[in-house]
Amino acid sequence: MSSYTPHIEGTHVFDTQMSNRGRALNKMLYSLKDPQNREQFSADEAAYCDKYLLTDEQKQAVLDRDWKKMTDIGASIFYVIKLAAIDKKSMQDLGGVFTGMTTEEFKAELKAGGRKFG
Amino acid sequence: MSSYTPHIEGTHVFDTQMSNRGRALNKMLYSLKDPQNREQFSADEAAYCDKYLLTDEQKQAVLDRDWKKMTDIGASIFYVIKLAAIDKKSMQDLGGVFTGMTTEEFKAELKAGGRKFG
Amino acid sequence: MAEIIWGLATSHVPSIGAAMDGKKTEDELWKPLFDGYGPAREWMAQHTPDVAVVVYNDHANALGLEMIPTFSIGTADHYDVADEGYGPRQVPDVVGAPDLSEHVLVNLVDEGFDMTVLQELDVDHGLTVPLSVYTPEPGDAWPCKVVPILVNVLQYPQPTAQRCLQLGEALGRAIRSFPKDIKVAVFGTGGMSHQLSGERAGLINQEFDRNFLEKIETDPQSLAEISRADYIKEAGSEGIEMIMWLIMRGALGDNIRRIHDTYHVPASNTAAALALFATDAVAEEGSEEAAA
Amino acid sequence: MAEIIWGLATSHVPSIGAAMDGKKTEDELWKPLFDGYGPAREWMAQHTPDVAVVVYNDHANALGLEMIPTFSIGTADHYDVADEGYGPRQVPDVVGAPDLSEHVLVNLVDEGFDMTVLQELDVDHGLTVPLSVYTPEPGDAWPCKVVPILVNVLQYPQPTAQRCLQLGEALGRAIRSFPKDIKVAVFGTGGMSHQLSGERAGLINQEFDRNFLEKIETDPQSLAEISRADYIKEAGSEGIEMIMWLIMRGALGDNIRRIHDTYHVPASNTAAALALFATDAVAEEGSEEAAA
Ligand SMILES: [Fe+3]
Ligand SMILES: [Fe+3]
Repeated sequence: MSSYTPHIEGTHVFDTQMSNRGRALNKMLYSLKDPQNREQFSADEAAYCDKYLLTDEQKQAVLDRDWKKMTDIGASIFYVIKLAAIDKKSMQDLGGVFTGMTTEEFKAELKAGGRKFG
Repeated sequence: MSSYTPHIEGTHVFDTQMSNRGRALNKMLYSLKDPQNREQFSADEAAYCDKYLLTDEQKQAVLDRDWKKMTDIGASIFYVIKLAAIDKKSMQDLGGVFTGMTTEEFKAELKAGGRKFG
Repeated sequence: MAEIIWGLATSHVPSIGAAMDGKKTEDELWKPLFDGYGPAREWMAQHTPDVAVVVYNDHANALGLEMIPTFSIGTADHYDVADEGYGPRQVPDVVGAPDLSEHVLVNLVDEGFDMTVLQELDVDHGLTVPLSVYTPEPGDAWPCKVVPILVNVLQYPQPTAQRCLQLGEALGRAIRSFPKDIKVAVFGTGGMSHQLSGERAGLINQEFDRNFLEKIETDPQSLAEISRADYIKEAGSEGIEMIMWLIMRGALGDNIRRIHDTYHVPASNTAAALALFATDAVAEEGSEEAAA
Repeated sequence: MAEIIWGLATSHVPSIGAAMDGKKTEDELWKPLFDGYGPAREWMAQHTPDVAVVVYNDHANALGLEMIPTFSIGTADHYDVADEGYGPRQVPDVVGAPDLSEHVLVNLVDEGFDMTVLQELDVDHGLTVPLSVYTPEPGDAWPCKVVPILVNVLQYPQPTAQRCLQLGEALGRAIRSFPKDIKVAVFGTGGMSHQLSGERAGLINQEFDRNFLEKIETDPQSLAEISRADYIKEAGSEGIEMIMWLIMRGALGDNIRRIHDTYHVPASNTAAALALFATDAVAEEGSEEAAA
């Protein structure tokens, strides 16, 4: 019996299908580890997305900083973080977005011992 | 018992040590799979070698087309072939060089059933 | 469920592709080799797979030396033909089978094979020449989809021959558990004896090759027990490619029969061979199963 | 022969490094965590290894998604510190131990582990934060050489926990057979429970973590039997990193003793822990061996 990607409510499980789907987007985000690329991106985000052949949906999610959308359409969270870094957003800021809380609310839940499920 | 790289007379066994040693050289040779790089290389071979940070020994072997030397100092034969392609040299031309024969002599030995050892 | 219908062992020397691309297959030097392919090609044309799993190695066309995986598998839906220094071969791009790739990947990792996943891959002569051996005139498209499986044969330590045979056995189990009714062929490529550089360049060991060609059918375990050092010593530094045939062989299972083989020296600097095996999923011609 | 003297399990959250780099270790939020490191750091400072084998994962800083190896090993003599988007951490570059890397590589491949060889590698927080946990003030150079071993924990299918434990056992055998009298420490990094994206972001499962922290010493086999799906479900999509602790644990052997541990919530979005184990190569303080 093989163990295909498990489906767990409220959890992204990044697999080869997601990776294929998010290919151009992840490649663009990965490129932001290079400081020159970060400058180029910031100078003209749309043109930079076009250079990496992003689909319209991928590009719009980037321009809108729609963090949830990006992870829904195949961006790996570790790639998304590179864009958050440019915006000086913390992991707690993103956590707030993903869970529909303010950053402060999200931080408070972590400080209180983290969020519990199941 | 581990099986470290075997030493077999008259044979290169390309391993991680050779790979480390030939790193810049192999990287330069690998780049020649790109047609634009092939043009750049042909336009100024020495400058191209410098761009890839080749050691003096590596660079000299490339400029001299010292095929044997290249394979002795860490170039993988599959990387060397990319340079031979630029020179329109065949695998039999290189075989002649490695064995101290003319290309025709080397081809004749292959046609006669190949070279026998041991 | 999917079934494996045949396995093809074949050399993948670039010059075999070049001879076909340059219409030299009738030349004195090449004719014996291509004549030898004939009966296998005819049989395969009667037994066409939906997907070919092609076990091969890259030759510095897609993978640099920064990162050398022992075993890798392509999961893409499309593979471009690599430019190997002369511009890409004028053959169709390769269409992937990502669903089978994923199924095989998950099963192999579950069984403890530490695969590297390639989401992008330009395929070189190691893959396209065997496809041409199968289908010399593909027209606009190859007749089947492809799952590429790549093996490190370039940098020591290569996987052991035993590990290759084991990977093949697991690959066979994985393919056969794929829940779609498709027919799969498995290609084992590379070899036979050859050495490209060093003073032993031009080495051909017909005795070793002939034994390998026989035992790959009848006693693959004996070939799996040959050490890497002995492959290199007997078959040449590049002849060790033959370990990839063992992956194909492992996938076919115990009950196979030889449809055809051929052996030829030289193709470029190497001894070249082809060996075609049908599995028990294919009825023997004239047998009751065939009539059924 | 080489010996393994201790194993350190530790989270590798970037913010732990950032807290040290930014001199915030006395801040209310961070003090409990760093206070918890104290006793382990003191003990390790008394028992210094020549080489650290650091098991970690890259976080999109060295490996793109084009090529995802299950297990890889660095064989270089030098590893630069990666720029993770803010410029590289201001810590020393990492000096490799290519002789031990090669020895381990050959032994692992001989045993049927299908390693990917990394000749070049920029190391990210996954490796440098654990080095900082060991040595907060390295000055101009880290106190030991490093062999990096990388694990795919980012893309499904990750290796099974069982396979990780087996790799660790083979790694232990490989290190101990290295024919030089050196002392080696093994780092297992990552964890504990956390999930970065999705509606379950912020997940912490203290019960799962506490059990893991205990069993990693006393019953690693029970942790090896947990499925990937259960790691993700119980410990979060990024909590599955904990499988890397099992590689360290496997390398230590059967006779170990716990020197110290600490558990803290939260470090950034994760539960963080440290657990330090001495092997039987290190005499117990006050024991006869120690006096000898
Ligand atoms: Fe080949
Ligand atoms: Fe991590």
